[in-house]
Amino acid sequence: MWGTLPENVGTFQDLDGLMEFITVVVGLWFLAAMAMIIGFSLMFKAKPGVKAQYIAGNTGKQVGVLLGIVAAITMFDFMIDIRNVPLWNTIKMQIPAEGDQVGVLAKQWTWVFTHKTKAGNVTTEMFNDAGEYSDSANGAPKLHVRTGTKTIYSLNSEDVLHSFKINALRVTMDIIPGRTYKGWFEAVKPGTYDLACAEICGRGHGDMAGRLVVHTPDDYDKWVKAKGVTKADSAPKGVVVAHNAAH
Amino acid sequence: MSALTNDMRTATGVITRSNTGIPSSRLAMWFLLGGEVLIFGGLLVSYMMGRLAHPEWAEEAHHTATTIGFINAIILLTSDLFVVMAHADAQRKDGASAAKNIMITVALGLAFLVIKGFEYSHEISAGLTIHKSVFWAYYYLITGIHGSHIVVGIIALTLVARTAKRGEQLQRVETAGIYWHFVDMVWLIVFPLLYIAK
Amino acid sequence: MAIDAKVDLKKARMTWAMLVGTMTISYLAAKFMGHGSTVSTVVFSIMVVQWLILASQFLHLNVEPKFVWGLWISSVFFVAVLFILSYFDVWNHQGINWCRGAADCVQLNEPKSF
Amino acid sequence: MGSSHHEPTFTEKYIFPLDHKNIGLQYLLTAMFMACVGGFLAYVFRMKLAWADAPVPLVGDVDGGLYNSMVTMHGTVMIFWVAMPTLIAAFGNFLIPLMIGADDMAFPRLNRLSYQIFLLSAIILIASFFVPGGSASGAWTFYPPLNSSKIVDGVVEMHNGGVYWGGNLWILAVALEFASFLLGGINFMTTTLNLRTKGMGLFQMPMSLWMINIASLVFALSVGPLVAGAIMMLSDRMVGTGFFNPELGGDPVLFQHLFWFFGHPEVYVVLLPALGFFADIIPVFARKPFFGYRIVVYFTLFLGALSFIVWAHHQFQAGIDPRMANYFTITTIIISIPFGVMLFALILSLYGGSIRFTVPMLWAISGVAEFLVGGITGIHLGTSASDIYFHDNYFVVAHFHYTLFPATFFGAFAAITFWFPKWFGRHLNEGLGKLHWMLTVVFFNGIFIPLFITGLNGQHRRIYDYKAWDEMNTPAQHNLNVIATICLLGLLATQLVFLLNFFRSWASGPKATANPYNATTLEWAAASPPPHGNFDKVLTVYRGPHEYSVPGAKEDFSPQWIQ
Repeated sequence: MWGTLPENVGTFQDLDGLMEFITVVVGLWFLAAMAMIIGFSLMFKAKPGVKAQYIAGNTGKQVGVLLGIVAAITMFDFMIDIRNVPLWNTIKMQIPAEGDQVGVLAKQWTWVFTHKTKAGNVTTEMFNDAGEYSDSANGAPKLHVRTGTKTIYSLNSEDVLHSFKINALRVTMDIIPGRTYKGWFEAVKPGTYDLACAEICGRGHGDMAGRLVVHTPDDYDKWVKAKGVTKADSAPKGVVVAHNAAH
Repeated sequence: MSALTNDMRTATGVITRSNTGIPSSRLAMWFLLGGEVLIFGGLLVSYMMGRLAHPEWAEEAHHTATTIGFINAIILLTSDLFVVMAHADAQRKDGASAAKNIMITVALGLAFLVIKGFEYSHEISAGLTIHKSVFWAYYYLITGIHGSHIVVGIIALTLVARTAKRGEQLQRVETAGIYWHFVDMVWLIVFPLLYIAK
Repeated sequence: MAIDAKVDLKKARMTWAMLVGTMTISYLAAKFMGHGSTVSTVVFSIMVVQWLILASQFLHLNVEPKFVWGLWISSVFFVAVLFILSYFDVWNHQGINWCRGAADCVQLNEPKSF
Repeated sequence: MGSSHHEPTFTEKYIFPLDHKNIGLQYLLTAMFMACVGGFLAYVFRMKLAWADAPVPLVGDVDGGLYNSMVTMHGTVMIFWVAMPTLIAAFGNFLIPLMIGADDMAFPRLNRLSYQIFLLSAIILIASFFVPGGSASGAWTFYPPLNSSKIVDGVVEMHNGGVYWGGNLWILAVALEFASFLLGGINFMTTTLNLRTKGMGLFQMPMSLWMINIASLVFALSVGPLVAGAIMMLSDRMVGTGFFNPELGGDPVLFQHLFWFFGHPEVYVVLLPALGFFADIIPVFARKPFFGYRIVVYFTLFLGALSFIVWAHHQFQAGIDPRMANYFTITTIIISIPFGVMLFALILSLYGGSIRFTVPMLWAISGVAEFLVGGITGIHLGTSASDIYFHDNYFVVAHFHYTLFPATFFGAFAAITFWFPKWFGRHLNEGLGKLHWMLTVVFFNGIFIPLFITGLNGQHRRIYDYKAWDEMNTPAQHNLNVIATICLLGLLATQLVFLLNFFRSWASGPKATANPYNATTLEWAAASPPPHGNFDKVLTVYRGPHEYSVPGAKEDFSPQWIQ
């Protein structure tokens, strides 16, 4: 796919395969149709003395050509869907029984991530204790996960629609206020990846940046020990995130 | 000036040429009511989905006055009868008596609105306002929009009665009558939904 | 294909009587037999009958060209499509991967295994 | 029957016209003005996207709220106030009576009233820019609770005090626009069904009439639930009821379903007339009949019915039940069948023709080709699993511009350049027409192919400045956005070429005869421009609409109205 999809660091690798398969199928049909358009336009340019042929597409054979092309396209589309349904079911329907629990709370223009760890709940968010608001890259709240175990996230919103989107993991799920949505992913490659709100949620929709930090398992335990000990689970505000001038 | 005019003379007055066998005014009314079915349909479907998902709304619904709803239903059905009589008069080219029947229909429509007004004031004074719960929001919205269609019907029928009294444009009597029957059909479903399914 | 179907007043009065009669039946049924689901289904089926009577007699759809029935049936069908296809998501208290208030799902609770 | 038979005075002719041709002209000119408004809005947010830190010339600083309102109003204006009036109302009004041999619409006064309601809705929409709090800025889909109980900056609660008029006027304007197109659509369908001249059965009608009428019927039958949703939304905003407010027991997903139940048929309502114009223009310049007239008509009726069961593919990731997504993916694939039939019928209509590349033909062929790109990228989004990545990112934006832009602008330009001689009695300048076509095609692709690539890279929608994301803040994304913005400036400039050509030719273009293209449909039997009352004699239709190069006929075209 022109090599432009960002690297997929999660376990949903088949999604990339599906998208490339669609592009190949659809690209073939596009080239065929364009070849017909350009070909017919050039082949049948008006030449003096040559009359047009009276083809009104009302005979069985002519209509057969048209319906044949469309039947072939539809057959390819159903092949795409046959690959699509199992993927969709595993991602959206089969939520694994055990895995790291993460609570994602979206509110008008920030994220609050609550990690359920051995040392209790660790919350990371963008507002610091003074309630000031920051939007710069390093101020973005971070969601900490580890490789090798599935992460089960539950999505809540305080006010309006938001959407939990991590491009690197191919994860997108809208968050509806009043409902708690559950989803899962499993990260494979350690690193820091972008996390964004994909549903318009007002003036600060462009400031709702977040980061997904993928640790190796022991690195994750170090993080939990460092954060877990100092911030007991009862404290509502966990890691103090450095902040910049208010927006 | 085109030789072929769109007009064609029929029993109740001048109507446009009609390939489908339905005069254009009535055909347009059928299309308009098709759209109206969807408007009321969208509203009532949202309400029904709400009722099925919220058993607690049934308690709220206990406070709706079934008897008043029933009386209003009878009023509307009777007004339908007079509209049909007006249409019969129009077909006999008797504009005056058609106008009389229409004015009876208008009177019954106004009676419906007056009763509805009392019902509203009684409910609001009993604290069942639109803010009380989403059920009451739907109740006021559904009966309000139905009521506004009754008002539009009353205005239309009054205008039709004025021209019918002079014996002109008699085909309007039937078209306005069809609109009035539709508004009554809407009440036929609103009544059970709000007043009986408790 | 009647441009102007002749209105038969006797039949109109009979239709009126039937409509008022059925309406009274549903009212009395609701009044005295409570508002359970059986009464509701009875009343709604009466309503459908009332619709058909009113449409065929007062709107004289019985003599109108068939495509007007088609228009109305398709508009009611589209309303039913809206109901059926959006009923599963709207207002419900929970679904496969979501739940609603605190009662149904504790924040960060153990997810139900599937 | 209303159409006064004396020669109409100036006001009757131009200010309050009853004649369907002048009402169509009013719709066309209003839509052209609104297209300029929509284009200006696109200019503002594209400049902000390309150079996020610099203030936008002519506008100054653009923050999140202003950016969102520009994006919201661009979507609203372009769909409801440019696409629908041009394709359905302007050409519906002009073509329907002429193509069926009638002297005017069935209800001229209702026709005039629906334009006046439309004009009022346009004025209210423009006014909503200048009310305190600015215009609506919660996306043209107007999802609650952002648009129903929370103001965009989440500070001022809506219903207790800070009434936010931008959104209210938006709902009012859209509701009036719906009323205008409901009345207009009813007028079109009644006229087409009842006023056809002798000999014109439903299958002797040109394809444009089929498409405009199916679009009007689909619109009339799909707009209802959204009108109910808009009334519920208005009462949520102004009275504080809880239909969509989760805090008061409401459910936001309900509005999404009511909106998209209307939303998806709406995009076919916008598209079908354009395909109808292409289907009527290609035979004229290929001098051969349209390929598979009956098959395309049946499949379009099938499409109209299908468009009502497809809507939730807009909501795959929006929290609907995942099992429903599997169902809607299948219906989305089924609905691509009628499109395959219509597009390949248009392509096969070129086969065996003797094609002259006049400006309308260029617009028609390139319109079909560009729409093809939009159609094929729909499969990426219609397949639920692949939509996970593409949901709400620029791939979606590029997809729907490749479907809406060819339908709205290629369709409208094809129709304007084709029927201009008939409508105004003068010819457009061929050279300017070809220049305008070439530049528009180049710049249109120049905007949206880069957006496809930024979408593949993962750029999310409706975000005014990507500083906060490392993956989006790369030079590659920045350059692609700059290219798209520069091409947009080029596209806007090219439209001046069209406006110049349009108004200059209207004033002083070379005179046109009654049938300059030797076409066969009924409108070419009237004079150019057709007088009040259109035809001077009763027309009888003897054959189908596209009878070109009939074997054994003297001329290579046999008009419908000649024995």
